[in-house]
Amino acid sequence: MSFIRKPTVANSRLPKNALGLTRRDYEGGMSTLCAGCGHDSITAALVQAAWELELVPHQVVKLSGIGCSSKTPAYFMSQAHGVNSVHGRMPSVATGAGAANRDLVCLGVSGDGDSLSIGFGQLAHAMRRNLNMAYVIENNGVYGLTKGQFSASADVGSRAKRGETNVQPPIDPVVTAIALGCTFVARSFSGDKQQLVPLLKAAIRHRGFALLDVLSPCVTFNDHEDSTKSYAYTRRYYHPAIHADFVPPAQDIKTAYDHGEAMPVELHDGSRIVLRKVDEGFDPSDRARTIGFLQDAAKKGEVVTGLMYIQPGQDDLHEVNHTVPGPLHSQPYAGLHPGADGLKDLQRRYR
Amino acid sequence: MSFIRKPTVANSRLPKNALGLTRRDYEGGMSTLCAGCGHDSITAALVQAAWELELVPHQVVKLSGIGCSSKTPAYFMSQAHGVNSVHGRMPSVATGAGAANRDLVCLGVSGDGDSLSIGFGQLAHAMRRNLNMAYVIENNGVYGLTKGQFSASADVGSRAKRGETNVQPPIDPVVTAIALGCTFVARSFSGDKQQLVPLLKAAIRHRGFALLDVLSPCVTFNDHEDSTKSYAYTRRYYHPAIHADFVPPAQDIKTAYDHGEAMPVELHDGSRIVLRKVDEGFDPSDRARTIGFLQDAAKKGEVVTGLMYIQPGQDDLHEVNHTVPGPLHSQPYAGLHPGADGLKDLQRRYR
Amino acid sequence: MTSDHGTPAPLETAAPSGSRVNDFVIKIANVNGTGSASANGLLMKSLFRMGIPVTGKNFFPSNIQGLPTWYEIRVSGDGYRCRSGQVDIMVAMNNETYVEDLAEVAPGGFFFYDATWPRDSQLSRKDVTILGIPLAGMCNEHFDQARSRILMKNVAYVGALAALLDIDMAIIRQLLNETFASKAHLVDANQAAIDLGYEYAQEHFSCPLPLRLEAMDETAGHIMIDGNTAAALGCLYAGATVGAWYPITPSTSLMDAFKSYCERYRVDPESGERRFCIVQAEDELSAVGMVVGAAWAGARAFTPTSGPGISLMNEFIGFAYYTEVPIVLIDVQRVGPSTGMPTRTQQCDILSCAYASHGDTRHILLFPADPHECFELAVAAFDLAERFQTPVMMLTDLDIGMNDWMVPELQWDDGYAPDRGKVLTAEQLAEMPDFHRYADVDGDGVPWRSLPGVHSNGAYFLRGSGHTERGTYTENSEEYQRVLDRLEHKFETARNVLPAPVVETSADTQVGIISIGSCDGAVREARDLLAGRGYALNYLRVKAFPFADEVDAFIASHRRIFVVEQNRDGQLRRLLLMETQATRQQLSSIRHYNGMPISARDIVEDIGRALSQEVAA
Amino acid sequence: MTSDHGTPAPLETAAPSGSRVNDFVIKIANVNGTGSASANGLLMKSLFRMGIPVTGKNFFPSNIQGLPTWYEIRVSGDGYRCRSGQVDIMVAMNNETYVEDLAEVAPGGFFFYDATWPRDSQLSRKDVTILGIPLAGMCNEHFDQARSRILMKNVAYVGALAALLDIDMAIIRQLLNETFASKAHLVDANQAAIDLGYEYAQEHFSCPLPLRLEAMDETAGHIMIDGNTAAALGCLYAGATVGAWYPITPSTSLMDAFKSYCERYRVDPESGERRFCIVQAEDELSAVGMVVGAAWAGARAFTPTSGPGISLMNEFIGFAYYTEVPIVLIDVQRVGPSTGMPTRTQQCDILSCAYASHGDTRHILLFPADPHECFELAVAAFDLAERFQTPVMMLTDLDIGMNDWMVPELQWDDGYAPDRGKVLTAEQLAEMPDFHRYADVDGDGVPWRSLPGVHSNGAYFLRGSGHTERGTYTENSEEYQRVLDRLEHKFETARNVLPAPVVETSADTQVGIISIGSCDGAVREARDLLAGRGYALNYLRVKAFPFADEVDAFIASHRRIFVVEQNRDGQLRRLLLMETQATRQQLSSIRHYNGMPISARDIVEDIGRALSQEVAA
Ligand SMILES: Cc1ncc(C[n+]2csc(CCOP(=O)(O)OP(=O)(O)O)c2C)c(N)n1
Ligand SMILES: Cc1ncc(C[n+]2csc(CCOP(=O)(O)OP(=O)(O)O)c2C)c(N)n1
Ligand code: SF4
Ligand code: SF4
Ligand SMILES: [Mg+2]
Ligand SMILES: [Mg+2]
Repeated sequence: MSFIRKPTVANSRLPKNALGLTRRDYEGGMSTLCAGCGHDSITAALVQAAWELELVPHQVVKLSGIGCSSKTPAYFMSQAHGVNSVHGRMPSVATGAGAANRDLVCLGVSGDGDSLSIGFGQLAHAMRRNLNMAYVIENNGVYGLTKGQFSASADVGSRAKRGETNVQPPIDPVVTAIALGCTFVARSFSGDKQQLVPLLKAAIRHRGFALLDVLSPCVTFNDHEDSTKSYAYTRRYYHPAIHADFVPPAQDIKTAYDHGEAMPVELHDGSRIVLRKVDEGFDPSDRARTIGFLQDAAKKGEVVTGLMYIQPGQDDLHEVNHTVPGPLHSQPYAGLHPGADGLKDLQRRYR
Repeated sequence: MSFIRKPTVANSRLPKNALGLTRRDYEGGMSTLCAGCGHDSITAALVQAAWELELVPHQVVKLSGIGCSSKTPAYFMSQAHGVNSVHGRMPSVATGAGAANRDLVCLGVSGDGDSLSIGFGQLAHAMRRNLNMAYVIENNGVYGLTKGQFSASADVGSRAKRGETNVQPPIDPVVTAIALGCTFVARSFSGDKQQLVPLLKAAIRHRGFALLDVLSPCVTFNDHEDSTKSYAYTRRYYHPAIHADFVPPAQDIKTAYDHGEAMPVELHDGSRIVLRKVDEGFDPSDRARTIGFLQDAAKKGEVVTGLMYIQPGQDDLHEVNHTVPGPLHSQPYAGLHPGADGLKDLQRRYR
Repeated sequence: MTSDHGTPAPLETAAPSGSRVNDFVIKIANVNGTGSASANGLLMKSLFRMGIPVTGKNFFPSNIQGLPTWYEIRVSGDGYRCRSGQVDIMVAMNNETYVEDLAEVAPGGFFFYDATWPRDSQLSRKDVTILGIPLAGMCNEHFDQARSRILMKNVAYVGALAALLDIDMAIIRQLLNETFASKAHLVDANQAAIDLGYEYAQEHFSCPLPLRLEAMDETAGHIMIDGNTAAALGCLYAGATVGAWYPITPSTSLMDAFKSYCERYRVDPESGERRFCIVQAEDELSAVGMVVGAAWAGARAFTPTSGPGISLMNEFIGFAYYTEVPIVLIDVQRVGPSTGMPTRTQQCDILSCAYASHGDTRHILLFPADPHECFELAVAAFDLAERFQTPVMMLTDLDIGMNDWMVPELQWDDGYAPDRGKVLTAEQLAEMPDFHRYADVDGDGVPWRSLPGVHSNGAYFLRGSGHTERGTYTENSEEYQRVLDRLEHKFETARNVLPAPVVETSADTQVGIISIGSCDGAVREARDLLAGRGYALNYLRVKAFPFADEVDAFIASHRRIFVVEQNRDGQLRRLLLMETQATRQQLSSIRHYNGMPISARDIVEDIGRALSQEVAA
Repeated sequence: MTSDHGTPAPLETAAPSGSRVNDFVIKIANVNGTGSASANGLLMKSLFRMGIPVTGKNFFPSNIQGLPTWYEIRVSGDGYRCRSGQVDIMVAMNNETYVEDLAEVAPGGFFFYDATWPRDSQLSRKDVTILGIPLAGMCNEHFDQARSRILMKNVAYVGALAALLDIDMAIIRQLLNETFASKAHLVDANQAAIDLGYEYAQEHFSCPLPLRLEAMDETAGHIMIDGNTAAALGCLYAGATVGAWYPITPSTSLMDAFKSYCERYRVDPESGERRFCIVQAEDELSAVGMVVGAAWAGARAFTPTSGPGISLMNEFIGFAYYTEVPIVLIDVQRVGPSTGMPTRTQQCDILSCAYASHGDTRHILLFPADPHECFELAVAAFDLAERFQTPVMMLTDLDIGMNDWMVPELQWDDGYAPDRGKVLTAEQLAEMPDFHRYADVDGDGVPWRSLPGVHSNGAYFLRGSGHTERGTYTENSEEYQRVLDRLEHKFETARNVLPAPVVETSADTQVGIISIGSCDGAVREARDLLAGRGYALNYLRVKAFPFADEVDAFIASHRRIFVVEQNRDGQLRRLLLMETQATRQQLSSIRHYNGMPISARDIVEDIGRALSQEVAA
């Protein structure tokens, strides 16, 4: 076989991370989304988070389903492998990839339609398996790519661009995830990079399933008045309940937090998430209270954000399975079967 | 066409309900389930409830998916139409039947595998639409018909007959239903007919989606020691949190309840569910607290039963849609289209 | 003269082909999300109103905003409805695609662009006349809101074309009045934009161009409509009351149209009560499940979808086949496999629909060729589904479904009553204590059915597992086989009751064409062109599967048959090989599957070559 | 003498057929959930150990306990493996089915029942010898626990048959020792039950019967194994490390076997670390999605399923085809359509697998005929999937998958190394800054692939939407078509590399049989029987799709071909019509689809009639 070589351009002047990579090395193809689409801001936050975490690009796999949101993995980390699965079935593909190679950093990006309508069953079961992945829902309350029908996350009373008003109760991915026993559940907003980047880093580092519901307005079909998923509405009712900062293993918390009562949560690799409550009526380790807190807020139409629930140390799919370290495809073939003698031997019982 | 007549036998001596029907008129074909299977007790309770509610058999539709549990609609009300849908997709068939004919009394019977594994997405969305139906999960923690694999409701630490122990957190249909906004959520036990029959009656009369999770031991594959879904375990950790009685419109509560603090909940047709708390730390109108209550109980391994949550008066699918009364197929055809003139007329804009 | 914009173009030199009236192609290159759709609609409608046959084809990206999009209008006095395969006038509004757009223009054609910005010198082509108009410039001067500047730029080129092609300005005015009926200010704004373009063109170019229009009377009794809207009207007139769906391009607009017509004609003015129920499902498995439930309960129910949806519906399709529930599916085909190209057209689901689902299953398929047939066959689909108690799938495609076609006005016979098939009434059931749901009482393979809620004698258990003629569960070989064999018998009964194929055996020849659906226009034009070359070909277009006897008759009477279809694997040809007497030698395959609607050229070349070789040999 | 149990039966009169050695059928009628399986296994194994070829077929209900179940053992010294189509000895342990069971016995046969309860007089049949033994009675006397009374009743009839048929008691003893190795008390209990039956028979009947056994040496080098276990071993030896599944009869035991073999051979004794990962998915859509993800990530991955699962997997199968991910599916076919009869056998998914998914898709299929081929072809499936980067489906059926077949011992060549196909190493990728995932660099239509986590130069985007040879998104007609055409080319490349058909053209005749999978045994016996009647037929059994050239060659050289298959619609025949030069006239269809495994008789009658008519005509 033979392929054509193409020169690669190095951009020397930009700041580099420990791997010697610049932010640009974490970028991807040109976005084809609408100008102002919330999804593009999340893409930018992902680039930032990956660069700061010093992820080795080709160790990362980006997975998505179908939708405007699901297109975004093509717009960051072009040096990472990616999958645009079929609509709503990305969790199963991620499960398979994760099962085959536990060393991969598994990053899922999906939409509210892809995850809560057609994909709800698979999402729930991936959580149940505590698959080791970060799963971002770019939540805009509509099906963008098919031109603005309500999705399962549309709020009661929200009006569609075509005029009709939604009357069905929404599926709140955060409440549902907590109820389903997901071990890391957070909500954020595409417009709040300060909050989003550290949450993304924590989600990626959390061992187990990390769900991150990110409100991400659809400027074309759901950013008008009477929409509860517009930029205006989200900013207006925005309510950060808790600050979460991600601190890598090396760094010392003291230096990071001189003041304010900080609750550090230690992750499997020694890194920590440092939480600082804004809201007292709230405890990210108490499922039921958090659900109550969220449902009360929802009644007031508030958009509560932050790290809503975390339970580190729960076995993930491979810890449960006691899988050998490393990718399964690199297991020596000889160790996978007992050979000709073994075959002769085991057939005795069939005689 | 021509069909052969077959004489019908009347059983005169048995007690009759207002329709002049005996319990036997609500029975069905002979069960082919294992002797002692919990499902058969639920079938008996369904016969009792239907007879007491004086349901007109042919106004009832029985729907199920695939599984031992899903076979049971063949074992009661042989004068009612039934559907054995494909595995896990009964909620959509029920939605269609309900959409077509709002007069039908829609009764779903399914299993934990059918509802929480393959069928979880459809179940969640049927709840979201507040489809007017009673949905019974005959929950035994395993796939009975395929010989005992763990289902999504298997508890952590429960041991399978073949030896392996479940480590994945279960999907608790009650907690999940409450989190998803289901308007009637209850749990019971196949072995407690006293509790089960009134709950079934209330579920059937509730307008909207009523989920009834009924623990129903699988004597063949999940009734051994170290199973948390066995008769022994369930009886041992059985914890009725609240009594619910169903009172038809006519009857007066006073007479029904001379003593004990009773909280009547009025349903759309004037009938009531009368609740009497056993457990103080509990309020069936507070979602979050109930979830907390259930999760604490779950930690202790308790099996909490009763009417866990109810929210009457929420619009069902047809109230939302403002559908005309009666079956849609009985709408006069003339009212469905503007005729030849209308067609001429409406085509002007295509010129 | 130079081909810089401004000075009149020496049309003689650059347009060797000379003058052509009512027979050319205009293609507008634009950026999606800029509202070019309404401008293009205005342009096409005005030609249609001038009595000149037109077709418009929209080539848009699977994205919402900012990518290249094209609209192709074929003007054909002879009434040809397919793509001609060449572009005579390119209206280039997207400088991203200037180069490819210019390359596409046929020699002697015209390239018309927005000259507000200096044009890239690479653009010049000797054999193409290049006309520049500073559209953006003019609109920016004249309008002040950003949005209207973008929109009006598009309206302005319509004005320019009006001058260049000699479009009746009164008609344009009239259309603006109708479109913006209530909003007078919009009428004025649009008219202003029209005038800007019109006057500039009149001033700077020698109008009209040698390619021009002349009013005719060829569109009377016709309408311009897309297939999804027509199919939706079919569902409305068929009396479908339950629609379940999950959005998917290119079928989405079908349910949108059905919904708006229902809201117009089926809502009680006083009570506001609705005589329909449309459910947006969470996915296609659920959508088809709802249709099964609704149809079983007695309502006429349907779901529109596209390829991926059909794949997801497979299990339920087999269930409905075996349990004999009359469901209607409409597959607006798009380019496969998998997600494929959602905004491009193909006929690639023929095989997967014919045998959808595991086990021994075969299904009734209907193949409309244009929006007019979408209407007729949609109505037929419900009658056939209920008459034969089985799934009926209507296969259209993106080209039919989403493009505007000129078709004869839709007709309706008020004498029509839905054929509900063999449904037992309460009275009949009362007389029938021993109802057999799955028995062949009439010898035609079609059993009688009962609806829930009607009578307890009609109660039976609908099950996808093995069942007897009574509908009871069985694992008995004979009981199982009796029902399965009847299903095959039923399918045979349907064969010659389905919409008949369209046969044109005028010519006395042994050579013919068999085709399907949206290929029709291209095949018709190809036959004329081939006739011109001395090759007369007969023609059969299948309208339904299973194939009627006429199809076998046609095959039997032709030595050689070209099977024209829009997919890679020759799916119609495969189906013919399996289900008719045709031999491989007889059937040559002409396949076009790049996502663009097939044109006469795609056919003529291949057939011409094949036949000339025959002669040679 | 009377045929009441007790007094010896006058075998001459009732058994006109006279004595037959090693050539008859024993059928045991029982109730499921009573542990008859182990007794039947014991019986069959002992015959096998006597060196006599046997096959056992289990006919069980789709329920867990209390319904009728049958086990049929064919003893065939000539080594025929299919059902003979008649029953010579009926062991009737289920009084619910006495009547039909008696009716099934061939004239001159024996009906052996539990005479603990007085027998219904209707049972007597002049041409059948009826033997009664009070099995339950004896066991109730001898054993005290309720459960062991039920179990031992079954073991006891094995003892009785040992006497009646002359089974080597030493072998039975030996088998009991092996089975209950550690639990001596069980050995004794079972032996006691054996003796009860044995002695009673010896006492009351003139043993052995004219239908009896004689030791031979025809089973050396063979094993008795079911196809699901053999296929699981194939997956183990192929080095599959990820298995995803959702339980469904009759495929469930395949993953059970794979799991237990992995636990035996792939768990590190010290660390307990496991060199495999099996995931029980929530449904089949998820199971196949996991396999796609795992295969894309580089592991050999598979999912076993049955018809309904295939229907649900349709969308992902098309995705894997178009994105070129090497996945392996094993479809253990059962009776369709829909849920059908889950515990009965058919070959009814051939067409739906060949063209699974919407759009232009075609897939590689493998058709094993017995457990031995399940092992071989399972290994081949993974090599082919990776070599051609496409889904490979192995189609077995319930008969092969769940019944015990006598087949040659499985062989393994330690020289085997998995063929991973064109996978680029980190080193190769380092040299390759411009990797094209979907380009045909070698001219065979098979592109090179890269695995995630290996090298950033190998990074590409796997997408089911239109893509270029580089894997980038496209809506461009030419770029799209280039990839689609290469896929067709790749499929052609595979054609003659797949497992070759089995061809037996011994006879010098123009008449032949083409068949598939588990029909093989019946076809072989049918050929012998027909030869006996003077009809010699050649034979070709397809082992893979797309069909190799040999298939066309066979078709070309035969005037008339009978296509034998187990489905209603003649799916193999349809596939041959589409994919070979065969004409309809050439291919006569022999279809058996009532859920019971096909027998030679089902074939001989039809072919015999057809050929005699030929002669007549
Ligand atoms: C099986 C299938 N059904 C339907 C579609 C059409 N479709 C594409 S994207 C989409 C919804 C996407 O919504 P969401 O996940 O919220 O993404 P967004 O565009 O809003 O970011 C749908 C219905 C499809 N591609 N595949
Ligand atoms: C599509 C499909 N997949 C798998 C099966 C096999 N199957 C039948 S029932 C069943 C599980 C039933 O479990 P549950 O719903 O809990 O019912 P139970 O038997 O425990 O009462 C499965 C996996 C099927 N029938 N269809
Ligand atoms: S349609 Fe909405 S979601 Fe899609 S790209 Fe545009 S703004 Fe974003
Ligand atoms: S297997 Fe279990 S669930 Fe099924 S019938 Fe028997 S006891 Fe009931
Ligand atoms: Mg969305
Ligand atoms: Mg269960």
